[in-house]
Order: sequence, then C-alpha cells, then structure tokens
Amino acid sequence: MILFILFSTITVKAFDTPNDGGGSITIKAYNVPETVKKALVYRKTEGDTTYTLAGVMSILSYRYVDADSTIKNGKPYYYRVDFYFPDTVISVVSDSPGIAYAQWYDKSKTSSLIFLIVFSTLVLVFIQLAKKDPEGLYIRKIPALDAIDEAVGRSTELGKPTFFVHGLLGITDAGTLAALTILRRVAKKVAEYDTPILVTNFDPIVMTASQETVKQAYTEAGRPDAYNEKNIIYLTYEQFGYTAGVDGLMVREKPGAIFLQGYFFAESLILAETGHSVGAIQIAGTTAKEQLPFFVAACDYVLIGEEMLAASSYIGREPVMLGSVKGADWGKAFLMGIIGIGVVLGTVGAILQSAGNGALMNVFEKILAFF
Amino acid sequence: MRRTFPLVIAFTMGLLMMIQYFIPHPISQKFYKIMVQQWLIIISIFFYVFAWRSFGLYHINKIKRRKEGWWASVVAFVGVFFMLLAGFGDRIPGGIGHFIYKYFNFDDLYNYMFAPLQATMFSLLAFFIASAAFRAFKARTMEATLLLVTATIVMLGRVPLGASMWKGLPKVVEWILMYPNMAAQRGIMIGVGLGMIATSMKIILGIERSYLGGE
Amino acid sequence: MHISTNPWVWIAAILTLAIYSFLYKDNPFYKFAEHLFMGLSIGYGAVVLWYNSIIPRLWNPLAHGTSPSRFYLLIPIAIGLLSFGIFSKKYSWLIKYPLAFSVGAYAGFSIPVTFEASIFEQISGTILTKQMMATPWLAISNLIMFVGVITTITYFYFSKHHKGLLGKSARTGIVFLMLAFGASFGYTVMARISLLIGRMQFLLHDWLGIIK
Amino acid sequence: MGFWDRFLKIDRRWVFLVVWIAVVIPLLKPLGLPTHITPPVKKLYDYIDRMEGEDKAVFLSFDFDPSTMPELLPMGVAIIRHCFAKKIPIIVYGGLYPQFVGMAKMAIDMAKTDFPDIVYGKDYVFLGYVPGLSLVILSIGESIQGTFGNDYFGNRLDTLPLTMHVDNYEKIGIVVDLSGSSIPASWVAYAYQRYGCRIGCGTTAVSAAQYYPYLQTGQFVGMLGGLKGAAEYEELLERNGIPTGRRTATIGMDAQSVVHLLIILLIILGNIGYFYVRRRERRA
Repeated sequence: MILFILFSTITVKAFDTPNDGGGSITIKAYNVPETVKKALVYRKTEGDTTYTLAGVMSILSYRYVDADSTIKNGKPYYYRVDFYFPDTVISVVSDSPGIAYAQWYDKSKTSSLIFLIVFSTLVLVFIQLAKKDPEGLYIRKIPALDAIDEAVGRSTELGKPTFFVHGLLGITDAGTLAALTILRRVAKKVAEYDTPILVTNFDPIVMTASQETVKQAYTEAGRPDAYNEKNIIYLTYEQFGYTAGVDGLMVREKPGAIFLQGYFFAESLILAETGHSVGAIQIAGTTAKEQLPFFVAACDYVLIGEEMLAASSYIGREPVMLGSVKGADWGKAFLMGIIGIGVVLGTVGAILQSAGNGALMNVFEKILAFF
Repeated sequence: MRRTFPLVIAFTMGLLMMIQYFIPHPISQKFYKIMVQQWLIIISIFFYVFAWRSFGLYHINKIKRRKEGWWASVVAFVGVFFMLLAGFGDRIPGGIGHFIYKYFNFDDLYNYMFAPLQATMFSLLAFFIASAAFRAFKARTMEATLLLVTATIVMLGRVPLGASMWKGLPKVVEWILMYPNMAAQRGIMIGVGLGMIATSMKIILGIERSYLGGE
Repeated sequence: MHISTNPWVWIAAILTLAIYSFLYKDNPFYKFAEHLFMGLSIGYGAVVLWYNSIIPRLWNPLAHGTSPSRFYLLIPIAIGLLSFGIFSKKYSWLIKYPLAFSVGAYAGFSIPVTFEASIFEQISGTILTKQMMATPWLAISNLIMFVGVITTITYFYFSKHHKGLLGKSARTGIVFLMLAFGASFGYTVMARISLLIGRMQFLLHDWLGIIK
Repeated sequence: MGFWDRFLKIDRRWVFLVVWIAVVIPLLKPLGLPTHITPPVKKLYDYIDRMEGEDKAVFLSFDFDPSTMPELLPMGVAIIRHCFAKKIPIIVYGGLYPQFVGMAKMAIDMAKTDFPDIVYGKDYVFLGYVPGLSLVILSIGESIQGTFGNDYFGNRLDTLPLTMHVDNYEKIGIVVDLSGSSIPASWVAYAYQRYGCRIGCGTTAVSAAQYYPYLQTGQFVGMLGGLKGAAEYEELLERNGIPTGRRTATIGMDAQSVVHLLIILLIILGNIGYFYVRRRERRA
C-alpha cells in the first residue's frame, strides 16, 4: 500500500516540443523513483482504441521526444507511460493530450541573435566612423605580411620562381578569401620584379578566382602582357594527390619563395618540410588550429589564425577594412568582458554560497543557462 | 548587371540563409534543405568542368611540347582512363563489361592503387615530423624553449615508458592538454570565429569582393 | 616467408615503395606514382560525382521524378551554366552570378553557425561553474584557463599598439600559444607513426610475408 | 668543423633512415614493453566480460576505412576474440558507409582462426551495408530483421538462431562503435538517448580527446583510444587466458614507443649541439 502511494505520485506531461518545426511532442515524467528499470511510452490519437508503442523513455532524463512520422500538427495525442519496477509495472497516463505546432522563432537561439546584433552593430558603426574619419586608424604590425616583399625579392635575386600553394577549402571559406588577397599582393610584387610565379589549386572555383586575381595584379603593376594563365594550375581534388603533386613541383622547380596559404589538413607538414628542403623561404598562413604547430616548426613566417583574416585590411589599408577590424576588436573586448564578469560572478557566488548565501549563485546560473 | 546585380544576389542569399537559422518552421527548414542539399551542390558540379579542363590542358600542353618528363603526363591520363574504365565500363552489357569487372574492378583499383598511394603519402608525415622536430626544436628563444619542452613532455607522457619513469607523467600531460593547451585553442577559435563572421558580413554587405575577381 | 602471389598486392607494394623513394630524392619512380595518383584521383572523383551527385540529384528527379517541384532544379542548373561564360571573353562576367549566389549563401549560413560553434561553446566553457571550482586545484586550473583565453585573444587585438598592459597580455598570450603548439605537436606524433606502422605491416606482412 | 657542427647540419635523410629502422625492428622482433591498463579500457572490457552467460548480444560496428585501419582494426579483432572465447553472442556490423564493410570482414577472418568451435549464425552474425546512415541506427531499435533482411552472405536473418532471438536493442547488451569520425556521437544520440542501449567506443588517438566528455557523463561505458587502447585490450585478453593471436597493436605500440623516444633523443641531442656551438662561437 505504501509502495502504491509512492508510485502514484508519478505524473506524466505531454506538450509540444518547443522551438521546432512541428511534428513532435515531448513527454516528460516527474517524481519517478530511482528503482525504475525501464519506461516505455505508448501513444493514442482520436479514433484509436488502443495505445501503440512509441518508444523507450530515457531513465536518466525521464524525457522522450516523440517525432514519429505519423504525428500531425494541431491534432491531440494521448500518451501512457509504463514504468517497469523490479516487481511490478505501473502505467501512468498524461494529464492532457499533447498537440504539436510549428514555431516561427526559435527561442533557444535568442542569445545568438543578441550577439549577432551587438557584433554587427559594432562592425557597421566602426566602418561608418572610419569612412568619416580615415585619420588615426591603426593596425598592429604583422611580420609575416611585411615579409612578402622580402621573400619575393630574395627569390628574384636567386633567379628562382615563386610558389603560391592554396589550401584545401573552397571559395566559401574566409581563409581562402584572405589567401586571394595575399595572392594579389604576391602577384603584384612578382609582376614588378618580373619573375615567374606558379599558383597551385585544389579547388576549381578558387583556381578561376586566382586567375582573375593574378591578372588584376599584373594589370595594376602595369604589366598586363606578362600575365600567363598557364601559371595558375589545377592539380587534383584529392588531398594526398594534391600533396604528391605540389611536392613533385617543389623539388623539380626549386622555388625561392613558397606561400602556403589557406585551410590545410594533415598535409601541412609534408608540404612545409619539402619546401624547406629545397631551400625556399616559406610564409604560411592558416586558420586550421591543428596545423599551426607544424607551420610554426617548419616555416619562416606564419600567419596565425585571425592574423590571416586581417590580411585584407593590413595589405589594402582601406579605411572601410580597417574600420571592420576595429569593430571586430571591440567585439573581442565585449566577449572578454562577458567572460570576465562570468568569472567574477561565479567566483564570488561560490564563495558566498559556501558562506550560506546562494542568491548570487542563482543569478549566475541563470546567466549561464542563457548560453 | 555586371557589377551591382551579383552583389545584390550575394546580399539576398546571405540574409536569407542567416535568418533561416532562427526559424524552425517547416517552410524555413525546407528552404535550407533545398539550398544546401540541392542547389548549392548542383551549382558546384559545374565547376568540376573547369577542374577537368585545366587538368587536361596542363598535361596536354606538356605532352605536345615534349617538355621534360612529358611521359609522366601520359601516366596521369592513363590513371584517369583506368578509373573511368573501371567506374563506368562494367556497366557495358556482355563480355566486355564482364572482362572489365573482372580485370579492372573499381574496388580493386581503389583498394590496391588509390588507397595505398593515399595511405603512403599520408604516412610520410612520420618521417617529416621527426626531421622537423630535430631541425626546428632548438631553445633559441623563450618561446621556442616552451614549445620544445611541452612537445617533449607530451610525447614522453604518451608512451608506456614515460609512465614507468614517473607515475604522475600521464596526469601532467592530461593537465597540459586540458588547461593551458585548451585555453590557447579557445583563444584562437574565438579570434578566427570573429574574423570569419566579420568577413562574412563584409561579403553580404558587398565590401569584400575579392572572390568576384577583378572589378 | 610467404611472398604474396596476388598481383594486386604487388602493384600496391610497388606503388608504396615508389612514394617512399621520394624520401631519398626525386626520381622517375616517384614521378610515375605521383602522376598516376593525380590521374586516378581525377577519374575517381568523376565516377563518384556521377554516381553520388549527378544521378541521384539531377538525373533521377528530372528523368524519373513525378513531383512538379522537380522543375525547380532547372534554376540551379541555369545558374551553374552561367559559369561557362568564362570560356568567352565577352561573357566572362557571367561567372559572377554563380559565385555571388554560392559565396553569399555560405556567408549568411556561416555567421550564426560560427557564433554557436566557435564562440558560444568556447565562452560557456571558459566561464567558471560550481563544478569547475569543486576543489582548489580545479579552481586554479580553471583560472589558468581563463587567463590563457583572455591573453590569447589580446594577442589577436589588431587596432591598438601592443604596449603597456595590452602588450604584457599579448606576450602572455604568445606563451600560451607556444605551449599549445608544443602540446598538439607532441600529441599528434603518435597518430602519424601509426600510419607508418600500418604501411610497414602491409609491406612486411601482406606483401613479403616476413612477419606473421 | 667539429662533430656537433656536422651533427647539426646532418642530411635529414639520415633522420628518415633512423625513423625507418626504429619502426621496422620492433615489427620484426617485438620488444614486449609493458602495457599499463587505463580505466576507460578496463571498464569496457569488464562490461563485455560480465555479459558472459546472459542472453544478450554485443553489437560491434566497424565505422572506419583503410586510413585509420592501423589503429582501429586491432580493436575490432580483440573484441571479437573476447566474445568468441567467452561465447558471448556477437553481431558484427559492416558500418554505416559501404566502404567500411571490408574492415569488418578482415577482422572476423583474423579472429576466427583460433576458435574452431564457433558456429556462424549461432555465435556470431555478420551484417552488411544498408543505406540510411543514422536512420539505420534508429531502425535497429525497431527490428534488425526489418532493417537488414539478409546477412552479409545473403542468408535470411529470420533463419539464423542468433538474429531470430536478438532483433533490437532490447537484447543488445552493448553497441561498440569503432570510428575515428563523429559516428560514435550518432550512436549515442540515437541508440542510447532514444532506446537506452549502452554504447562503447573505440577511436583514434587524435579523436580520443574529443570523446572524453562522453566518458565522463557516462554516455560511453568505456573507450579504447588509439593503438594504446587496443594494446591494453590485447593485454587484458592475455591476462585472462584468451588467445590473442599476433598482438598487432602491442607490437605497433613497441614501434611507437621507440619512435617517440627517438624523436625526444633527437631533440635533446640537437639542443646539446646547438648550445655547444653557440657557446664556442660566443667565446670566439
């Protein structure tokens, strides 16, 4: 009898799964004793006489999301959950039917939206400010970008070609766009010094864009006649096939300067070590954090992560671009502020809590849940 | 038409794809599915033609001009031919298809030519990692010293011998990976993340146009 | 010793050795393997593209589909075809349309996704929670993490001169960066050696049969 | 030019040669370095071991291709051997992608030679590829017969004693997924969160770090990380008197240890040379 009272306190609620496109109902059980071994969820809708098995409820979260393909929006569904105990089975029916709806706004993503608005406002405001007042815009030194001219110059002195090796991601990657900006600078220098350049590509679209970029750079340098489309070559779209091809070209052409720019994977070190072995001065740049250690070890200069993305602002020094860098920096300050506040609140809250006052900790946890 | 309209397209598509993320409604999900799983992939298929054209021109040029090592370009074409033969030829009805299936089996070509080449190229890393460590890991500056000392400790902690030298070593390695290493990784990721968002915004707003080539 | 009698294994072994010969110096064997590899991968990509993309995404729905919405597929086909304009001098600008379409769409798509994956996740992992301060040691470790994240971010601060407090912070950031680079380098060595061991087992076991 | 000057400028091909020797010698003549057992491996081993005599099956999924084979295949072989020795029914699944199935077949062939009394259909069943990716994981929750129909060899599953009895996660004691990708997370999301089936994981050394949180939250019963994890499992088999065959992972671990130490030695010698030369140059 006592057992029965204990079991009878279990309640089951069925409700529309929040923040989704409909077609799904969440079933949640409350006050479930820990002795429960298994819980099965059954479903019934208007017109059905019996319940049919919907699935197994997790006995860790006591939650089950019923996203069966038969569930229609706006129609009531009734649920029964059978709780299996070592010696008995208890069936509990949900107090009210669950009805699925499609939502137009995902509340769980509010935090993203707020940050998005804050960040884009910052960037836009600073771009506008930079347009109005281009004086006084500053960007810190990035040695790897300053070294471009030196590398191409040295290569020219040695009478060797310059290599530009693209990474493996397509034109939709921000790093690839940065690589194109760097390529433009490299190609301009190459055109001025009148030395050969070879650009290797993994992605066909990037190849097309590279051709345009190099052509443009030659025109800017006043030598459009010297541009040769055949110097921007496509190798293959297979990671290690590309590696084999670039390595082969490196040892045969013996470039004096090599630029490894873009998103690389495991091949990073194979390329960089081969490049080093032919005695080239190497400038690498990638946003792939896993590959940075290898470039740092094997190359002369490395653009680390965001340094690469700042290249277009650094090289061009256009006010609009510099403004966006400034805006992004303020975004960083904003994020650091949040981390800082979080750490202070968390620490003070934990200290107060151990002294018996949990109020601040509650506030902190609310903030944490927001993320 | 030539300059402005592409920027309008980029702006519209960017905005739609961004907003779509916040709307769980089926209409928005369907839009996302059609874009990502169909349209963008279909558009990208056409660019393969450029890849093939460029590959072909490069090697044909070498063969035509009898440039040094032009025979290797012939080998490249043979590779393409083998794969195409194995991939499509076995559908030819009758004896030819059967012959191709038996002697130019696509799976065999993949398993005994393509995959070993891939794996061997990948495994070159084991040699290069050693030569790079030997050459570059010198205690020239404070930063370089930090780099080489951490690398050495982590390497030692990953082999049984390290643990038998000092029982606490695997724990130290785990701590380095979990805290100072993770901290820098996070810093890099946040920086790159913000930089990428800024770049994407510049694309949508038409400020970043390098992908469209010359103006 | 049981040398393999399977000709395919011999082919694989010879190609493996041809690639390794590159470690000594560039030679015709490597050049052969390299070009064969590039050719095979171009062919392989074409076959995969045909069976995995063109047939299921274009051919099947257009030729055998019944739903009227299949004709919408003609729109991306048309956009894609514009890129062929590059073959003529006069219409080469047409390629800007497919580029703008794809790059714009990915840019919009990546903004919120990057927020979630590389910013929110990382920040919520850095803000201290009760569990992260359960013991004094954990608390200190997590404070180090906090300092590391902040100083690394300041290294990527571009619009201010790196001097004073910012300079000190950025230099601390470099310390963390170097620690991390060292750690990932040491950590990756193991996996790379596994690959070499795999190839050696193939040569010594599958091909030459020297080891059981 | 002194010894250290020459040593510092040594042709890197000597380094390659030493690395090559360091890998090949342990393969030819195993050193038998000791293996320490770590908790994640022990947990997985014990969990499977305790299933002996129960009427539940192990479901082993091979979700990897030749590129990660050196690390993951020995895990598969060791787990199959464990089940064969303890007569724990095992369903070997060729993985969610078609190119994975060859790995599973290789593992079965390598394991079964030492267990002549094992009967196909009763003690183990081999399932091939069916399209559907994560839908397959969900569909197994309803019915294995319904999902696959036939086994890899074309036998109807409702004719095999093992699959007549084991038809969904109810009768599966644990799913062990071997993969260097994100597939183990899919098994957790669908088989564990939805059907409550316990999951174990074998993954590459590089991916192991990203799966530690799953271990902490209990979403994984246990985990084998890289060649080291596989070697530990082989060691546990050996300690419990289960025939291990050629201990590929343990031998590989020997080679790995030697190369690690070699690289460390190279770094140390390189620095000694560097400091020696620098000091001499400063004096001069």
